[in-house]
Amino acid sequence: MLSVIGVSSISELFADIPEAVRAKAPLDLPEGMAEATLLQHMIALGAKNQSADDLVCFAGGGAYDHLIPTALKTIVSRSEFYTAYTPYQAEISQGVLQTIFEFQTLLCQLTGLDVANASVYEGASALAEGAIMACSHTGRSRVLISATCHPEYRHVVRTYLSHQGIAVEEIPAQDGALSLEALQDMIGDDVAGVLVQHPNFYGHLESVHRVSEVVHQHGALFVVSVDPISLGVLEPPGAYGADIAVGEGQSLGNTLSYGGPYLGFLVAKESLVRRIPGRIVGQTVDAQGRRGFTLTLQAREQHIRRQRATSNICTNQALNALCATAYLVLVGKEGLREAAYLSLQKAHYLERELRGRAGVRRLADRPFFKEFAVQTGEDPHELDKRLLSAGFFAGPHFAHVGLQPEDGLIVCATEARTKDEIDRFVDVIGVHADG
Amino acid sequence: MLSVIGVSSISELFADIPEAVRAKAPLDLPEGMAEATLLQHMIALGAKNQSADDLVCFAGGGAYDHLIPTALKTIVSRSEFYTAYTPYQAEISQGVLQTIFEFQTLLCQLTGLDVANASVYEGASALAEGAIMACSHTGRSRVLISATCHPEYRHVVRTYLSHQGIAVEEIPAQDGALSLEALQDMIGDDVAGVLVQHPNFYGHLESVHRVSEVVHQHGALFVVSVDPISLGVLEPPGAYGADIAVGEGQSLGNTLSYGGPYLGFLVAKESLVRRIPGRIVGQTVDAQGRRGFTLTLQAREQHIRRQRATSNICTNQALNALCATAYLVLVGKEGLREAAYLSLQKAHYLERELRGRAGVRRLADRPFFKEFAVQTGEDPHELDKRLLSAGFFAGPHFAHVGLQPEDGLIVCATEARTKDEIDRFVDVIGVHADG
Amino acid sequence: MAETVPVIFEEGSPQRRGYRFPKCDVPEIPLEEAIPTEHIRKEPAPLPEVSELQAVRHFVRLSRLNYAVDVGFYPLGSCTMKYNPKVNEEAASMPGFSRLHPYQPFETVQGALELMYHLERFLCEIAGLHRATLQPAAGAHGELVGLMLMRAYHDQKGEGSTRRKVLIPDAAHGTNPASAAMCGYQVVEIPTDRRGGMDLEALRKAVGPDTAGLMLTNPNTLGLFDEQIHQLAELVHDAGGLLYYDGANANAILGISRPGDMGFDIVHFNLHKTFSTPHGGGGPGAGPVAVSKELAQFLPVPVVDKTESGYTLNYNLPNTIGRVRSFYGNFGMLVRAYAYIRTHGPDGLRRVSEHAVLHANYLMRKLQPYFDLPFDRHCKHEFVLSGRRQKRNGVRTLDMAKRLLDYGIHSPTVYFPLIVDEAIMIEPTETEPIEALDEFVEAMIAIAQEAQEEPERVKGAPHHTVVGRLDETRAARQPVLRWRSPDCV
Amino acid sequence: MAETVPVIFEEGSPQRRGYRFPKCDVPEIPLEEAIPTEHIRKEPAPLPEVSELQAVRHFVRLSRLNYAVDVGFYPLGSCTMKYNPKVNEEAASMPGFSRLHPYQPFETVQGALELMYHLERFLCEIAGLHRATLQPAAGAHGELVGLMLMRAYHDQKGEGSTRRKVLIPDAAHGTNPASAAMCGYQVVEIPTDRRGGMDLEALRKAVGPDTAGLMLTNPNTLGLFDEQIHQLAELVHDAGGLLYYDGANANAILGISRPGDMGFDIVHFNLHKTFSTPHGGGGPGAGPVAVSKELAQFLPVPVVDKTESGYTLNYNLPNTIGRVRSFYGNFGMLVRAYAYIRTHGPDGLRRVSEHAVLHANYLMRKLQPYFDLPFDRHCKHEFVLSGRRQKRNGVRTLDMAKRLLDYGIHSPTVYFPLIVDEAIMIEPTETEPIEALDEFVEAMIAIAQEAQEEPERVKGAPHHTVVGRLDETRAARQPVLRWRSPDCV
Ligand SMILES: Cc1ncc(COP(=O)(O)O)c(C=O)c1O
Ligand SMILES: Cc1ncc(COP(=O)(O)O)c(C=O)c1O
Repeated sequence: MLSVIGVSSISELFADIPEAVRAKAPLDLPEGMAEATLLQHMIALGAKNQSADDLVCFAGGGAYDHLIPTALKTIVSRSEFYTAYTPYQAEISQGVLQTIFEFQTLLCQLTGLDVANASVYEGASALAEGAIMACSHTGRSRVLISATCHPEYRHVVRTYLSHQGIAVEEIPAQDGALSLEALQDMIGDDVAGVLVQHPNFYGHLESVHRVSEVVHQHGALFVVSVDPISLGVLEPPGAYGADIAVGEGQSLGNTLSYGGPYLGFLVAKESLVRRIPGRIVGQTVDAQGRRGFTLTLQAREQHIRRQRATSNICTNQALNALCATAYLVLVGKEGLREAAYLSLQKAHYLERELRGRAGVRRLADRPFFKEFAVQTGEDPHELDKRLLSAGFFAGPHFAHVGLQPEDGLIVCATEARTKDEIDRFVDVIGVHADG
Repeated sequence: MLSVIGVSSISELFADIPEAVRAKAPLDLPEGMAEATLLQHMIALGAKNQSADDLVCFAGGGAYDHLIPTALKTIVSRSEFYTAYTPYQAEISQGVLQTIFEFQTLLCQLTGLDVANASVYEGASALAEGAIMACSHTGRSRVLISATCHPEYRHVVRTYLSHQGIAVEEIPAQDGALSLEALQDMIGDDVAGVLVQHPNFYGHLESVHRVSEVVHQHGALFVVSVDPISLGVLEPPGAYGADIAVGEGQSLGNTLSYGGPYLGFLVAKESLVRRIPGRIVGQTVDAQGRRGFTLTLQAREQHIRRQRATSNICTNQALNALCATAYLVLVGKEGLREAAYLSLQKAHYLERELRGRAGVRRLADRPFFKEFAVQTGEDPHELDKRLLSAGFFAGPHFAHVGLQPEDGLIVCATEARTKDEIDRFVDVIGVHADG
Repeated sequence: MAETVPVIFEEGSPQRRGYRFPKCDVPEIPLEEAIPTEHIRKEPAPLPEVSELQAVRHFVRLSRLNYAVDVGFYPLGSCTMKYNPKVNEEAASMPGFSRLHPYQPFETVQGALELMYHLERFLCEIAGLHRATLQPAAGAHGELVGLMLMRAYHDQKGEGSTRRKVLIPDAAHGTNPASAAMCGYQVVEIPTDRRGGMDLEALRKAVGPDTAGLMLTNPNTLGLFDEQIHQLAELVHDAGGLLYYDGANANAILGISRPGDMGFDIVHFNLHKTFSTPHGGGGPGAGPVAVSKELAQFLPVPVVDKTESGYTLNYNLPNTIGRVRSFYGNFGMLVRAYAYIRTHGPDGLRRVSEHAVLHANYLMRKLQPYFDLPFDRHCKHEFVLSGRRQKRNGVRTLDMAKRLLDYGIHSPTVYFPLIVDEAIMIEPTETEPIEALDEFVEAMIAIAQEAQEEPERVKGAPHHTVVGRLDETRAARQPVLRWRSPDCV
Repeated sequence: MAETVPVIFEEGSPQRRGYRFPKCDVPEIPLEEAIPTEHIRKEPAPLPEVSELQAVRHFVRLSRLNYAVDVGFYPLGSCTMKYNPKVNEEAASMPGFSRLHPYQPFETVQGALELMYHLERFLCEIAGLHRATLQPAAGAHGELVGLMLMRAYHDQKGEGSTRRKVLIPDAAHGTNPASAAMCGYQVVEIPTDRRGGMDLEALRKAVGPDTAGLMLTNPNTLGLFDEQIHQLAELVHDAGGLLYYDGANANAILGISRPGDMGFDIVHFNLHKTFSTPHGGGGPGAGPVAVSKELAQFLPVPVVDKTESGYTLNYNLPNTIGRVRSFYGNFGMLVRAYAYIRTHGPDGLRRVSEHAVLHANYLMRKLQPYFDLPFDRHCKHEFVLSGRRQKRNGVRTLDMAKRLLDYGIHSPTVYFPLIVDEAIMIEPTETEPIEALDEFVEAMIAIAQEAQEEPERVKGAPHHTVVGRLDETRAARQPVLRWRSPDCV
């Protein structure tokens, strides 16, 4: 190759890099490893963790241990999905494009809304993007967010929006749910959008129908963050008038993977389509009239619109969206309902079994879906130790996510938990440390 | 569908099964399980085993813990390879057909012989098939097999051949290798073939060059069973005049899997091609002259020739052969040499470290490749217990495979063993139980 | 996008490699010190030299030239190309199963032995028999074992040298006579009667003191249940022979009829057919053999036993036929079949057969107007059409099979069984949705029509595959069975 | 064999399912008891109803319509479509990594935190900077974080409200200005000079007390190393601004030149480009951001710290910009990148860049005779041709891109950077064998020739793909963004 290029060594190709900025020494990194040595190393590192295979997971808070059909792996690990780039060349990317089109459709079916994008990074930034959409659509720059939203989501929304000069105000909670009175007090015709999580961070259902009315009375948009599994039994956002539904899609066939990669989804009413961030796939035809799929409405996007794009997002979470697509296709209509129904039953059984136990009491007595907040009366570290030694963990601790009370804890049971696991868990968490 | 068929229930379709032979009751089997429950069950069952991940494997005897490149899984798990049937329809089976053609070529390259089949069941039946070929080719019905062959292989050869009226006689061993004198005494012009394993069951090299001379002086065929990894450093059978090389292909990228599925391979001189059992793929062209591959020389096979076929084999071990193909392609020319070289070095280091240790002594002081036989002076069960509690196993014990002495044991070290593992193993096995 | 792929030996260049081994961490000795020079390889094997990317890309591209159950409908009669549930793969690949060495101490493989023990019990229950060996690697291997057991039985009775004949229907699969021959038996072919069953009269004539046994599939290779099974069994048993059941067609009878109850003494199952283990492009399979109480003593060693101190491998069967393979069977396939049976349970297994039979009858009736149907009865899990009618236009079954590939569907089994002229043997399996069945019907009808209207189009098929119809004659006459470097040719 | 596949909603039928959940093993309560009726879904979501076979077959068939690195050469400039080593997948899928809940107690995730801690160190070393956040989910996300850090820095200095402008080259990727806008900045475009570097004079004019910073890729999007980097940095720094390094092109400089040494204060890496994590058809990625010591105080929370009692997540950064996502990053991608760095080591990484650059220059020189090369200098890991010459025959770059698909090769990036007319941006990466490069060269030359001799053939391309060139205008004008049941339309 060198002779074709007309140089005598590779280093000549770097001759234009000024001496001053050239690396003086090799990088100070550990020496390379053969594959087998690397695997040994990774196994050793992995063994320093205790996974949800080693411990029984009663944690929630935005990442859930739902069952994943095995066939999903066969689907997702197809090299053609796994090692493809963004489908810029539609004619040799119909596989990825059609799966995204199916993803968009499935999300519309789930949420009862009209148009979905191909995914954003994760649930929290999805909520921020939703808020930004509300602002650009209404031309207003004040956003209300319920204090019952996941604290990390609230934090992300604040971070994103403050840089755009959008004021974010929190609607206080009352008894573990958004205070409707406060909402009514705070809302005005300068509010672009109201952001609510349903079920909320504490697991509780919110009065979404009422919120929707209030919000729309003021010409604002109602942005709701939902758990997609919950939509197996809960009313879809479209049914209570939400304008934008966003959420974390991890539950749909994605591994826990210590918090990522997951996927944010974003579904909106038709009228908002040109405000949507990120990629969207549309159906079209070729010259012979054959159906095909392609990236579309790209005038919204950064590579066309640059600083005037709806968002800066480029690479998204396509493979995670494929997991979600494969999950929804595999479990299907009846299966999604079951996943939701079973999770609800398990969580409610857990809650019933905990009633009257000394160790814990619920934070508020409200309808919930698959998780709920409790007060443990115990130091979080001490509690963790007790749980771990019995083979369990739960969470998040309120302390971990900056909430009060200090001894607050989320406990969650999905359809993956068995009665036996729940019973044993109750016997550990349900007693006082000193009892 | 029932109406198309013109019946009113599925059971009508079974009406022709006489009452007397119809099942009276449901099968007495455990009730069906949902996927997640099954997985829990399988995990629990698997946890009753301690695998070569949990224990360090120093066992050999025909199944070896060699390294497997990770990329192999990506290749082999392609649905199109995994869930295809035998490539009867060549035009939509070029993937499988070409990989078999490549497998055949790789085996020829490894062994220095001319023509290979697409695999047989495993190493022992491959040896039996080789012996049958020798008989049909020579028209003779007496076969000599070295007593240094794997005892299970000898047993299989006896079982197969006795049903065909072929006499199988064992050439006795001397000091852990075939006795050339005995061979010379036993051989005659009625001998169809001589079967030798090289390296033999005890890990030792055999005098294959001399055997080859003797065998051919009598117009018999020399059938050698080889460890394919050993061919990274050892002379190929073609170079010392073997007529047929067979062997167990597990080492080439196949998991240990408690003894199967593995693959037998069989490679022969050109002149024997029409005696070869099982499937063979050949290259040909279509009407436009494009190269393509197809099953060929089928007149040898059962579905054409029925009772006059070269063998009854139909389904073989195609996917395992694909593993072997992918393995050889991935490690390549230099890699195979390294696998052999490293195995040899590790095994010889182990042997050196064991020298003069109280616990074990070698059965014979002969050149060996990656395993060797020792006498432990200890009850096999007791020894196993000691090894296990230190996290090791070795084997087979001679007792397990019906050999003498009772305290004989095969120990093996492949390139997958580290110095640290070997040192620790030596410290356990190298001392007397009571020392 | 699917194009032919160079043979791997045409790719790569010196020094390239797809895998790097760890460096040697023990003190090295010169090779010559360990190995006498005459034994040292002079030239390395000329294996490919490609990178991991090249290796992966090579095989991925090749795979894309291949059809498979995961790609489409696979109505290959007699092969039971059902869907292979992915959970079985997950189970088999658990290190607790896939990383067991066959010579580990028994106490470290109790889970594996327990699984084998129970699988044997399950298969015996399904077969209606007493004990089983899990060792055979495929159906034909099972046949060989079964016939050896038959011979051992007669040997024990002192009749081994007189009972030299095995009776086999003319419609039988080729492995049946081939296995009989490998076991040293003479094959006597029994014709099929007009209802598609065994010709009872012919059997009566054939059976006698030289009869070792009868090999039968039921439903047979025409997909028909032989209703006279009891009479057949009686005839053979009365003559002192045994009945062997080729279980390739067991997908029709799970929980519905047990071979043992039909009178069979020896049964093999193809786990890679009935019990959904994937076919892997030609294998691996597994062909466990179940037998009656009387025959259990002859089973190959070892068998899995349950003892006080746990599960163990028992080598102590004095009357064993011996060994037919190393180790204990295609264990990985046993894990998958076990998982399959546990998933389905008794009801699920029965449903498997019911739907397999339903689907076959549906297809048969849909296609009956367009093709000759030699035996017009309810079929079981498969049925056989004849291409006779199309042959009149010069279109042979092979042509139609190839044409079907253009429709994106794998062809049925053709020219088997041999007793049906231009046979087309169709087995849809229970796992196919009706959409796939209907698509197949449409394609077959279209082809029947083409055979009439554009016979040349069918005869020149396939037209849309990566290569056209291959010259099989040339492949056999001028065999090229390995790649050779152009320098060497 | 590759044919279009029905949309999944066009398959299936009522009651079918591809997965069975375990039965409920706890006492059940009526739904209405748990959930107020107004919250209960009235109609189930009309999701597909297909079997596992149908689901698998659907996606397998779809996958066969798709190109990928594992299928062929992917010279997509700016995207670094290198091979993704399979061992990284193996590592990431170990339960010890893939089955960790983000809220597990720290003592149960020490391995994960250790990995993150070291990966941060490695990336800082490669960047020549001090600390890093691993949280951003992609390059653009990293840019946003980086710009927020920039703003926090100026805010702290009390200049936040005056420094409102971010300078960005006209050749920059679209995410750069979009990220600046999302961070509330005004974008000032700086032109490119005739050597393909930043126009120093223009920069001098643009820079000032309102400058927050400069965003740059180096090598830039023309694949050229900006030799004036020191002067550029000085100019910006002297004016009180910061330098942001868009690491999308870091594949050219590993171990060769460190952004920190070039004068950059903030750097993002695209782990899905430079560090080989697979692209998954559009993501996930990961865009860690490394910063100078001075900026570390502003990093998003949490950061991974090493303490006496082990690794921990530190939320206590008083000056943090806040949070930009939930949890801690695209951890699975971090595992893969970590494995990649450990596999390669310092020498291996340097070799990566050397060969990436070698390959690009080889292609550039091979293609130079046939296409316009706007900047004729040694390129780095990629280079940009112009289709100007072919445009004269009415053949546009888009046409040639589509025609390349007929040759079985993915097209380069086209029409980017915007400053090159009919741009063709080619990045071969270091993992491609020379055979692939040569095949690409041949195809490109053939197309250049076709453009001259049979322009219509090129303009009508692609001809051999499963669908022809798609009507993008129609897609945008009459958007169909979801499937609808025919009954509803
Ligand atoms: C009826 C019948 N018998 C026996 C066999 C042989 O089984 P195997 O291929 O597993 O050896 C087959 C396989 O196709 C068959 O269809
Ligand atoms: C130069 C450049 N900058 C930024 C980006 C954005 O990175 P990402 O897609 O990871 O968000 C890209 C991606 O293509 C790029 O090429």
